[in-house]
Amino acid sequence: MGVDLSTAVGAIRLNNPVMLASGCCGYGTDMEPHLDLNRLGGVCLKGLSMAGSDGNKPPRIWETGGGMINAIGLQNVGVSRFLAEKAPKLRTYDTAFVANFYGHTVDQYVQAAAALGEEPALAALEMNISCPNIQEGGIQFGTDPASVYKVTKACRDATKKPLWVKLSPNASDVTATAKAAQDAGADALTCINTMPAMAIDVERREFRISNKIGGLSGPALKPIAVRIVYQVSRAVSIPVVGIGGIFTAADALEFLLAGAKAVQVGTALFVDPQCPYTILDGIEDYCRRHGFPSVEALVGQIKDGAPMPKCHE
Amino acid sequence: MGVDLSTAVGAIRLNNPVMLASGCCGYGTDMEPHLDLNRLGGVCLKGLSMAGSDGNKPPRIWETGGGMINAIGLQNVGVSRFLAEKAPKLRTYDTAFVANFYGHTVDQYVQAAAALGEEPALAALEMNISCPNIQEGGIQFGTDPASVYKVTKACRDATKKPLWVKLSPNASDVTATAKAAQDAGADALTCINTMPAMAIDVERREFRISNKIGGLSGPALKPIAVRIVYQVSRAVSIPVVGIGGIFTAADALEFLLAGAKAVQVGTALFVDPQCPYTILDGIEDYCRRHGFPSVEALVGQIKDGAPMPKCHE
Amino acid sequence: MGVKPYVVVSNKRRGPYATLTVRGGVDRSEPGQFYMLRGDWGADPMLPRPLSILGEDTGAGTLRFLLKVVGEGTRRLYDLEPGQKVTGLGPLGKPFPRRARGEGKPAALVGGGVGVPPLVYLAEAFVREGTSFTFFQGARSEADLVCMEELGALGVEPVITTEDGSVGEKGLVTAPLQRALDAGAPAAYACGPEGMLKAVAKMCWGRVPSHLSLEARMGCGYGVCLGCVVPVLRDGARAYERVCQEGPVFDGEVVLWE
Amino acid sequence: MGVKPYVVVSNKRRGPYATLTVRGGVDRSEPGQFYMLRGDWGADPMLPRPLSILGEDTGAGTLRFLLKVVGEGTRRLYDLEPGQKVTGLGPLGKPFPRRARGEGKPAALVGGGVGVPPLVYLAEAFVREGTSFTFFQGARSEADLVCMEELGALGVEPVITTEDGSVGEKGLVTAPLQRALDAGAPAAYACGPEGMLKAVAKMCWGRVPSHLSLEARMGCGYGVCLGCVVPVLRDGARAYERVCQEGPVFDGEVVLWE
Ligand SMILES: Cc1cc2nc3c(=O)[nH]c(=O)nc-3n(C[C@H](O)[C@H](O)[C@H](O)COP(=O)(O)OP(=O)(O)OC[C@H]3O[C@@H](n4cnc5c(N)ncnc54)[C@H](O)[C@@H]3O)c2cc1C
Ligand SMILES: Cc1cc2nc3c(=O)[nH]c(=O)nc-3n(C[C@H](O)[C@H](O)[C@H](O)COP(=O)(O)OP(=O)(O)OC[C@H]3O[C@@H](n4cnc5c(N)ncnc54)[C@H](O)[C@@H]3O)c2cc1C
Ligand SMILES: Cc1cc2nc3c(=O)[nH]c(=O)nc-3n(C[C@H](O)[C@H](O)[C@H](O)COP(=O)(O)O)c2cc1C
Ligand SMILES: Cc1cc2nc3c(=O)[nH]c(=O)nc-3n(C[C@H](O)[C@H](O)[C@H](O)COP(=O)(O)O)c2cc1C
Ligand code: FES
Ligand code: FES
Repeated sequence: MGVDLSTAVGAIRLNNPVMLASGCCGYGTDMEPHLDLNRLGGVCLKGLSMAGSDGNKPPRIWETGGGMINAIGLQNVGVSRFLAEKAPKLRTYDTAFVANFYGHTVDQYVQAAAALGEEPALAALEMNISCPNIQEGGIQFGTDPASVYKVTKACRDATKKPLWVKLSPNASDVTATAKAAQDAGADALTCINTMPAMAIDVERREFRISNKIGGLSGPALKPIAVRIVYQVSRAVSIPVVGIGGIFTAADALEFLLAGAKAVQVGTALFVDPQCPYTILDGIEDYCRRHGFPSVEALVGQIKDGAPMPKCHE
Repeated sequence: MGVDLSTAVGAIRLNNPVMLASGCCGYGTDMEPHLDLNRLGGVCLKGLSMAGSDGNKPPRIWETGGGMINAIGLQNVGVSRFLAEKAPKLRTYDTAFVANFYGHTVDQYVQAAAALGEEPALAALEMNISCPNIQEGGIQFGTDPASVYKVTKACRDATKKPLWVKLSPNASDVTATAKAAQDAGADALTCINTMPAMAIDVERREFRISNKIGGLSGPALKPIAVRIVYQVSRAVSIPVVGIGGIFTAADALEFLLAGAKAVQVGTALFVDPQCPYTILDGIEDYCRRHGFPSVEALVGQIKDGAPMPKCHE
Repeated sequence: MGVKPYVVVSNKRRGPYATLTVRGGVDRSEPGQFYMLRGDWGADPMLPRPLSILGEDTGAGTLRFLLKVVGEGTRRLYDLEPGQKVTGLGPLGKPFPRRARGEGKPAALVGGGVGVPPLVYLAEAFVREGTSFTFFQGARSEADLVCMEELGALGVEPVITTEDGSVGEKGLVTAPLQRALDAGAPAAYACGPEGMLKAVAKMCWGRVPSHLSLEARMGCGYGVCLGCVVPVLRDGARAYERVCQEGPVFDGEVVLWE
Repeated sequence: MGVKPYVVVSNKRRGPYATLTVRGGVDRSEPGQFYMLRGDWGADPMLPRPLSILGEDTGAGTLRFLLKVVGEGTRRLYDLEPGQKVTGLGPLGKPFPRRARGEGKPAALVGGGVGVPPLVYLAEAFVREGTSFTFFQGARSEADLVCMEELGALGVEPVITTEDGSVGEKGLVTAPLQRALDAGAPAAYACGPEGMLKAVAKMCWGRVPSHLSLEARMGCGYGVCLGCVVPVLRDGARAYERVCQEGPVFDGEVVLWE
């Protein structure tokens, strides 16, 4: 029996549920020597800003138990250079490219959304709201529902492209930021971004990365991400894209069963650039073994039973 | 050169900085066959509530990449049985016993604090605020500064014992809940409790633990915990006790250098009940090698340099 | 007691099963007790895994286990080669009570799959102590029969049932057990799949004591995490008890199957 | 290209150093390139580690590396036994440019510690291509000299300096290098500790090209994570470039030492 691997994320239909995560595949074509992008459901490009960014001083990464910390500092060539030099190369592919973008003010977000929204090579835009709002004393947009609503609404009005909001796990109640993004007109929610983390070189008494704090990714993050995908997909009606520590098909299936319509693979690409193939094959095999005619048929199919208790200890 | 291992956490001075974490050492004496409690700086006992609790249905635990999820459901014998049957046994030891307690209403917290506050065997009380407030629709006390202030203040007024507040990592801004606890009169802050997490058995399409959501602990949590200890210890003036994924002396030193005055060991006890010995020896050796006359001399001694940037990606 | 270091002496694999022998400090144990075992693979998997003692030689300082691969932890143990290091915490848990009433008639030892090892260890003690017993081993098929060599060495002729009839009586182990109980077996000692244990408890209920060794996912193995509890009836009330501490052996009449 | 499977042929250890030989699919590489290597230990450590190619035999399908234990990842590679599996991604990065000007005078190859292997590989190419060169190896002490066998097999007599004078000239490798430059060496190829690379760049500055192989902590090794950048001067402006992509070999005149 043939399995229908395609899955709809709002208005766009992906060829399959396996995407590459932003910041882990450069500008897409950087993966070329290692991966055939046309075999993927989609590719989220490195986070872009209007002005571009040199990024943080090295060292920028450190491996931790079950994961890694990165503080790249969102190094990117800037929206206009991206549109001039990178985007044209993407037009010939048969996969969904999603431009990840950010700003430090609502205006910067809006300008980036408007400019990127004109690029035909892009299937959707993904807002990275895990960034400090320099007009609000540097607290991250993503941690407060009100500012999530504000910045999402502003971008929504600035572009017709499908708009995905990438949530931060670092919020007291992620379902609140999720609802704020939905109310502001987001087409989908990506769950989740990295968790703020720190590592110290005790012998040198120095931070492992120059930025002191970086984002935790990898298997260590997975159980947190699955929990958030489960909570958010039940709190909103727009599609959720799952991400965090996905290395294997079983990992991806946890997210799909929890309620994600697609998944993104990030850190795992550093260990094996071709793991998306194995993940996709494993998902197809699972559908066959469990009698699911399509990937969409298994989304959210965890046996749920009783309503979820509150105390988690 | 002899190293002074003692460290003061507010009014009480611990013989050394290595404590056992709540929920990972039963009621203290449960560790007896494996560990000499008098060699420890302190012991945080299993979380107690006025009514006691049967805990959650099994399965209650699942191992994840670099950590584990638990949803014990705070099973405990209740405050009065604890005072009658367990506490008397603790009076003969030369270590600091700390009673961890919780409630589902402010009253329940206050009653527990008042009752436990009378027990001479206890050096301090540790409030677990990672619990749903059933009067506030079940959102956790620990995620909202206002309710942290309220419940801490109420307990503060109910007992003269040193009062430690154990913060939840699941807050948009932990420094805000930390300050709220300090303002309400907390003597110290324990950072941190587990992170809400989930794991799914994809073949059975069932949750790995019956409670669906449990708390993530172990090495996976460490970089998040170190970051929070660093942020909180710079945001408040009361002492911070560090906890999260400490398995080795190097792990413990990360917390001490980040600003913790003492550390707690939890999950690591499941792998080696005697690891607190190795951790303590390693800390003493480190002080010697680096010329620190005492443990207190190295607290917060990370080379800090520039003020911390905000963007962590 | 703290974890003790061991060295793998041998690890005989048969299909998904392996008989693992390790050498190190061995504190005298009783049948039914277990160890928390871990290889010195780095941090993953993190937690040690509980394994029942199949046998021990305090003189030679060796411990034997029989394990089956069900996940990552058991796969790592299965892959251990002679000379590699493991750490163990034990012996842990409450052993089988061994005062079988009615010495005359043989007691029934009922095991299936990875539930067989503790019963082999118990059989060894019964042989030594002159307590008569019959050993029942149920399996899906011949390939799932375990510890046959060890039983042979003890001179024990197990009564075998297989679901596919590939060897011994076709069907479930409960059939010959029923006949044994009818013939007056004074007690049953069982370890294996939950379905089997349930059946044994039911058959013995109100007639003879049944001693069941239960399994549960474990965190610590020594009573402090409360991760391994099972519901039991204690003083007329439902309560959770720790498989690692109050168990793994429970009286079949107190276990609540939920 | 994707990761390829390899099997450990041999792993010769000397103190903290090990010469690791693996067999598998070998795509022709150039001196200065590297592989991202990982054993099949479970999830920890997670990331592969970058190792320079010491040598390769495309016919036999073997790759050679020289590694030093500095942390968990290199310790695991150090502990690998013949027959064990490893995975590798490579060859990666830009090689040493090999058009040394002024063929007459010998070029200077300057290596220290784990910076020596890529230069041994380069020396092999120069020998094959008839490019004349002098090989300089600096070490703290005799015990830290590496790849001496490999150099011997190439018929290369390295100029050796040790800080403690235990063998060769006492002092830093920069002293004999200075003499070579004064004698008209047309270019320097260097890999080793940052201090050494800095000195080499300084000495060559404005005189002859210096080709430096840099190190940085790596996430992916193939250009997508931006974790390995170093600051360089490009078109008159400061910019971050990827050691794994624009490097590891950089022109000594563009590297900004911050
Ligand atoms: C007291 C006791 C004695 C035991 N004796 C033996 C023995 O002698 N030989 C033997 O092979 N096994 C024995 N077990 C079972 C063994 O401990 C588990 O199979 C093992 O822990 C699974 O770990 P894993 O990493 O391979 O599987 P995991 O990856 O942890 O899990 C894989 C599957 O195994 C299940 N599982 C996990 N832990 C347990 C557990 N403790 N009990 C049952 N199922 C589990 C999980 O639910 C999951 O479905 C015993 C268990 C207990 C509690
Ligand atoms: C292009 C390139 C080629 C290399 N070639 C070799 C080689 O041929 N032989 C060899 O032994 N080593 C080589 N290295 C260095 C080697 O990759 C590191 O020593 C290794 O990654 C450290 O990993 P670890 O887990 O052992 O140490 P970790 O636990 O990761 O770190 C331990 C210490 O090593 C430092 N470290 C971590 N990664 C690197 C790194 N990439 N470079 C330098 N220091 C690092 C850390 O800062 C830390 O202080 C090379 C590095 C690069 C970038
Ligand atoms: C090196 C690195 C760079 C990243 N850059 C970005 C980025 O530019 N924008 C973004 O939204 N997320 C970024 N992320 C976060 C990932 O997209 C992803 O949300 C996170 O890593 C969790 O997924 P993973 O565990 O599969 O890596 C980055 C992650 C890593 C490891
Ligand atoms: C099995 C288990 C039970 C726990 N029970 C409690 C508890 O009763 N009260 C509490 O405040 N924290 C409890 N915790 C959290 C720990 O005290 C600690 O904050 C957390 O596990 C992180 O530390 P670790 O990584 O060293 O385990 C429990 C943790 C575990 C693993
Ligand atoms: S396994 Fe921890 S209490 Fe039983
Ligand atoms: S290591 Fe990832 S870009 Fe260089």
